[in-house]
Amino acid sequence: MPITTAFKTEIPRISILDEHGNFDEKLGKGLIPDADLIKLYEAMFTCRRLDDVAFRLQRSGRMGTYPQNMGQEATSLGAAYALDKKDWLVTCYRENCGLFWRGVPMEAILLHWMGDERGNAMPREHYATPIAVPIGTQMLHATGLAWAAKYRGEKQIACTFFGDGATSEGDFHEAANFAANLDIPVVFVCQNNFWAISVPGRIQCSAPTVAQRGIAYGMPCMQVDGNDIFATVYAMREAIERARTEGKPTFIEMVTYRLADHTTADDASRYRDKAEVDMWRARDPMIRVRKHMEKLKLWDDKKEAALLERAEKLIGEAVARAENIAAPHSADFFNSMYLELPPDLALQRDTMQTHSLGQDPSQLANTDHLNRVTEQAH
Amino acid sequence: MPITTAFKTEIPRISILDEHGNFDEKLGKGLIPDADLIKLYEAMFTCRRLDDVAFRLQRSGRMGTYPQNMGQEATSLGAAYALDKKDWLVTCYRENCGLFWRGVPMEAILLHWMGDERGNAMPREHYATPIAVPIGTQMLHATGLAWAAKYRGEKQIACTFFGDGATSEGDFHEAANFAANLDIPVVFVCQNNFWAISVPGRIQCSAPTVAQRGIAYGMPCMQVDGNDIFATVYAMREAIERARTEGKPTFIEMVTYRLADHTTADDASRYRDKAEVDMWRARDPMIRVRKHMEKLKLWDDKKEAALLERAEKLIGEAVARAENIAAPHSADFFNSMYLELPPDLALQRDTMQTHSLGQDPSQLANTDHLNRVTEQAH
Amino acid sequence: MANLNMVQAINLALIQEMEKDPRVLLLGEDVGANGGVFRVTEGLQKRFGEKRVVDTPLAESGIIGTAIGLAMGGLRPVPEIQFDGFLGPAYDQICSHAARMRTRTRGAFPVPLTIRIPVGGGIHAPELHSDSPEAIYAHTPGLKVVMPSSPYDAKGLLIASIRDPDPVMFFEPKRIYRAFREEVPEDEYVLPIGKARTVCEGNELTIVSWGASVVQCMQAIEKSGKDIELIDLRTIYPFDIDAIEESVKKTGRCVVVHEAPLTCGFGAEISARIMERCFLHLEAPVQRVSGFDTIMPYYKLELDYMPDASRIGRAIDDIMAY
Amino acid sequence: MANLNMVQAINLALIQEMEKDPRVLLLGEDVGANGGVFRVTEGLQKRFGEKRVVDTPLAESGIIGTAIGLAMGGLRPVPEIQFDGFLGPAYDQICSHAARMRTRTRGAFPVPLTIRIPVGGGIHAPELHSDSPEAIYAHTPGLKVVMPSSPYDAKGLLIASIRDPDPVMFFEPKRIYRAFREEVPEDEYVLPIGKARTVCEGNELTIVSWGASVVQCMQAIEKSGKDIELIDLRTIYPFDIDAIEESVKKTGRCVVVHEAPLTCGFGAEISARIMERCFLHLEAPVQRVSGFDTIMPYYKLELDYMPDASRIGRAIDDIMAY
Ligand SMILES: Cc1ncc(C[n+]2csc(CCOP(=O)(O)OP(=O)(O)O)c2C)c(N)n1
Ligand SMILES: Cc1ncc(C[n+]2csc(CCOP(=O)(O)OP(=O)(O)O)c2C)c(N)n1
Ligand SMILES: [Mg+2]
Ligand SMILES: [Mg+2]
Repeated sequence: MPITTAFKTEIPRISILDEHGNFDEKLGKGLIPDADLIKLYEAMFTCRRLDDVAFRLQRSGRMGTYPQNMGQEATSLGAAYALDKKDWLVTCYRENCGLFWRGVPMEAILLHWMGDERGNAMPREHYATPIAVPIGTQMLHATGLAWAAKYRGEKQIACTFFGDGATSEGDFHEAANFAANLDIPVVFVCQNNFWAISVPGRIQCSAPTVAQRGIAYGMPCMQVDGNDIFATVYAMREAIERARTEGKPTFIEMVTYRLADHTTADDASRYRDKAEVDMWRARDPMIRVRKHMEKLKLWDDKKEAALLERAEKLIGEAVARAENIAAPHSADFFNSMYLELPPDLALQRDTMQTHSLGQDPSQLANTDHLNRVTEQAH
Repeated sequence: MPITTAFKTEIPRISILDEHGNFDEKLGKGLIPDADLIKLYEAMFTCRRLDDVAFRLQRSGRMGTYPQNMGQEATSLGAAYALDKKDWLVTCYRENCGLFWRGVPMEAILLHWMGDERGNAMPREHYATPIAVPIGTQMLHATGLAWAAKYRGEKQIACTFFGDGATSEGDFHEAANFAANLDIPVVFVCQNNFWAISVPGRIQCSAPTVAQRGIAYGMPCMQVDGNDIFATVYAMREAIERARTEGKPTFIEMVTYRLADHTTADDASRYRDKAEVDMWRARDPMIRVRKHMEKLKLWDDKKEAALLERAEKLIGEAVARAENIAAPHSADFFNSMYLELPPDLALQRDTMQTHSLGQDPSQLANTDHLNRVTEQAH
Repeated sequence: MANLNMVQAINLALIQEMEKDPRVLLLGEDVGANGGVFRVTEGLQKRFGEKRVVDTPLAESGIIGTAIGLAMGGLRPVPEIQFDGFLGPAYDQICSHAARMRTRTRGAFPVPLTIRIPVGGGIHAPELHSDSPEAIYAHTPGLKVVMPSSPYDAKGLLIASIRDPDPVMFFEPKRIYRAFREEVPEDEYVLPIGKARTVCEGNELTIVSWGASVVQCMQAIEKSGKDIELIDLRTIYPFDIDAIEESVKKTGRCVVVHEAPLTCGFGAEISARIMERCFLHLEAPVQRVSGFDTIMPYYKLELDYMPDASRIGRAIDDIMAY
Repeated sequence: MANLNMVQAINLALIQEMEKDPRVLLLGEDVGANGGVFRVTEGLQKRFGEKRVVDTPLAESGIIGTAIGLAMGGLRPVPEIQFDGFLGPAYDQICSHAARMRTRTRGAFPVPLTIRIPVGGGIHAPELHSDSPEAIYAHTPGLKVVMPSSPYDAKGLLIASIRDPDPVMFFEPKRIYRAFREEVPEDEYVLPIGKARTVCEGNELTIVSWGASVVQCMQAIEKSGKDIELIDLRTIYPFDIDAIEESVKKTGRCVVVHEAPLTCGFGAEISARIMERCFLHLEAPVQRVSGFDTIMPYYKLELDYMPDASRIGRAIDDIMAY
């Protein structure tokens, strides 16, 4: 037998509640209790509002560039729902909904995009890392965080999110490879939204599925309808169980779509067809849940109207908190550099200058400089 | 059908002439004409001698650290034999045999390990890039070289070699991903020799095969007995054909073994079992070819003795050329920095100093400095 | 002559080099249909086709590594890295390979490569979109490092870079991409790499700067009312120490201004060289006005970080009073 | 007290910190059974187990990236990068993440990480095994950069680095790994990061150096017969400018010596600072004796590249004659 089979595999695709409202009872029954389903819908709805509001804040000059999450709510939400609250959630920037479920205050996200590091000062009790702007780098941190838990003998795992574009980065490969070979319990979730800014998915991965990226590491892989909250929860549960009991990673491709521009600085009409967007609008993860809940008599227009009110209030308050925070001080970006500031850096902070004349302590008797600086800064 | 199959694949394993002398006529017949087989054996034999001689040069202080190739000759040789002479051969440092077949003078390799860049001044007619010391970086260059050929509409392809350890580097991933998605004709060959210095293969890739790394990119993958020259040629032909006609990459895992220490600076007995090494000694790629040729009456002891003489002479001459090359001059490492040397760098070269006093042209009237430098250097 | 901003001038330079030399190709993230996130490559894919303007996977090391191969294969690739902060993943291919290939192969494999990167702060961008890493690459032997401060310079320096037989880091100060227009000749022209430009002449003080900071220096000079000579370095490596020397020997005083952090920024090299070459002519220690030795803060505070006319003005006052 | 070489001193420091603090773990290529290619971690896996001394995949970015996660998760990882030249692939994780995480999160996620790296030339190693990249990391805000020049210093500085709450680049000059032994206390001790050491006192000239070059400086001083003060920086960032200032104000002359290339090397920063702080005390321009602005050549020529006693001696003669 000179040509034998060295390796053989298959990847399953999970879909439970599809865009036409078909619900697979076998997999779906009991997966999400009704009360929870309502809460999940409410979370998606609230985050969609946040997205709108953030967009308008940017357009009116009250916030910098912002990446809309619209259409991708079910991915990170399914993960956050399935994870334990103490599992690390290591995200990119389209996972507002997962972070919201986790309890991260929404002003943290607003502050980040308002150009304020205080939005990243995540309280440790959320077990969430800040929004990651550089693509593909956070998966290694997730792997290290899960490794630290394993090292301590804790049952905590990590779940990390990234885009299809991110799977092209070498760091993605290294993170998956470390987790697989050193037995680190990480769930790798790729949000395949078919675009990386203007670059179409086939330039990131021309294989039939993104899910098969995980085969390279011998990881169990799944492809999931990422706009189906039931499917994302189902897949996550399987992966979490494996991570928790066997200490091993899983790779999940959640197929979804970015309904908005890449960010507020982008104009997607330059590079993608309206027809494609329209097709995906019909696959919106919220529509099908709402219909499903209506079918089950869990939801109606009145509830929706009440929810809208609650969401507006909640988002409004978050915006107010983000906008009313005290202005940062230039000393802030010095003081957080090291636990103990080197003297030279303290001098730069205190004088707000790098040129040496008048900066030297011996020449500091005249504090005119300092006063001038403080005035200018505020 | 809520759980469907998203993807399905198999990887073949190719073996034609196994370590017990079994020869698969169906695949092997006519694959390598007898006359060529003899030449291939002679190449392996000669390179094995080179390996021994290089080892002894290092031990006697006439050469720096050297990585022995012993046991891995059939991998790169099979590739070089199957490739067109104008296809780029982009290797790591255990491909002496492939480079030898390509016609690269062996003193180039010796010079490299003697700490002399002139060993890397590969004449372009060999379409070979220099020995690559940093792990995992050269596959991107191979991809670029093949891309350049494609850009020009030439039929030239590239074949790149790297170890199992190298597949852990992000650059490996990026190279394979570029080639797959941009349709660049590269044959990626991993020499899986089960070790990366002291680190065992399972820490680089815990998947059942290294071959499946290629599935991540949707590439056709093969696993090959890398100690079987017939199998390596067979697999290469298939990959080359695909590259040449479809412009697409292939991933080949050649399973082999490093019979020697990692380099002359290494002591493999610290981390691996003698039993493992002994098992692989019996799988030596040369033994089976010799036995096969003897069976076919193509080879005998007399021919082997004559070959030994020829090989010793050839290697001896290469060593002599490498050792008798004129000593390099410090000006060399300046002159090759840029096509045109910036004045400041020329000044550093001419004065062999970086401190400014006496270096300034205006102070150069007294050339004592220069004389002193030239004396010291030689 | 056309009245162009820097984005347009670079776009024009790319068009002209691509028309002239079929070996020139562009690659990078979003450089194709999207024309780059700053629209620098706008219209080029339509004009030259997908073969010559290539959207790549999102992988900076891959972009530079394959570009090295393209260059070794005889082409003239012009890769774009989308933002300064994303040079990081490409650092190894730039510094260990592009910069070393010629020396490594004793000239057998030169790497004529021009890496275009928008750099610097001041546009309210997110994290890692506002860095000034020129000193890192100036410290790396084997590279040339260029940074224009005007549309005219950008065109002439970019053409020179693309034609250069060695790898060039071409830093584009994004803050002044569209800040002003100036007359840019329609014909191709080349500004020599390694030559500084005297922006204005003066006798009391020399200011040396590059990139977007040149604009801040001009503001500071205007406000100061002093007789100041401003040298725009144009290329960071090789740098025009002769021009600086000549000026400082005349003025006896020098301030260097850059956005990058102080410690081991390129201002340190200039300061050291001035001492070495003009020691007996100096009337005051060379002063550096630069970014602080901190991470560039998120945008709420970015203007506190970057040298501005008032901070430069203080240094001018202090050094003149010395 | 034991008479140890630098490899042994580092090994001892690692043992003591691992015994004292269960949060300390080692990771890297070949650090386990093999004890590292320089045997610095010899015996540690046997002693502390595979959990605390971990052989990783061959991926430098992966090593540092996961180590960042380990540190964010409350541990004290001590990753090893096998050689200076292989820092390249880890550059982004070091400079864009390890260095920035504390600032990025306003203190919520500090990264107490000590990266050990053998650096420098002189051991006849292959390409990319002989570089001196300290200036790159000194220019990167958020890191500390340490380089010992003796077994005693290595132990005390490594312990300080591991206990430091911020990321430290711990450069080990491989040329003097086994070059000499000295008395090293068996008990743990800490040498403060940021403080230089006066190797010998003198009144005519100050030499500032660090790492293996300190040894070359001592040879040059001996040969010169002059009254020279030698300052070993010990830490490149933060650096002990006060010690340098005090010395140069006394001697009026200074030579800085390092192996890294001249342009924008850390010598430039020291030279610039000395001018800024000691302008009126200087009797000659600060001189730099360093590697050239070329790629470190393959080993046949490496000794031509590195500053040696004779090259330092020439600078001493020249500056004394000024
Ligand atoms: C290392 C790096 N390179 C480039 C960028 C610029 N950039 C920001 S988002 C983006 C596309 C990301 O695509 P994907 O990973 O698919 O995520 P998506 O935006 O689709 O959610 C790019 C190229 C970056 N932020 N980081
Ligand atoms: C980027 C990089 N990291 C580390 C090293 C040190 N190193 C040299 S060879 C080697 C192991 C390589 O293993 P593998 O790729 O399997 O090739 P093999 O030596 O087995 O042929 C290592 C870690 C290096 N040369 N380059
Ligand atoms: Mg995407
Ligand atoms: Mg190997």
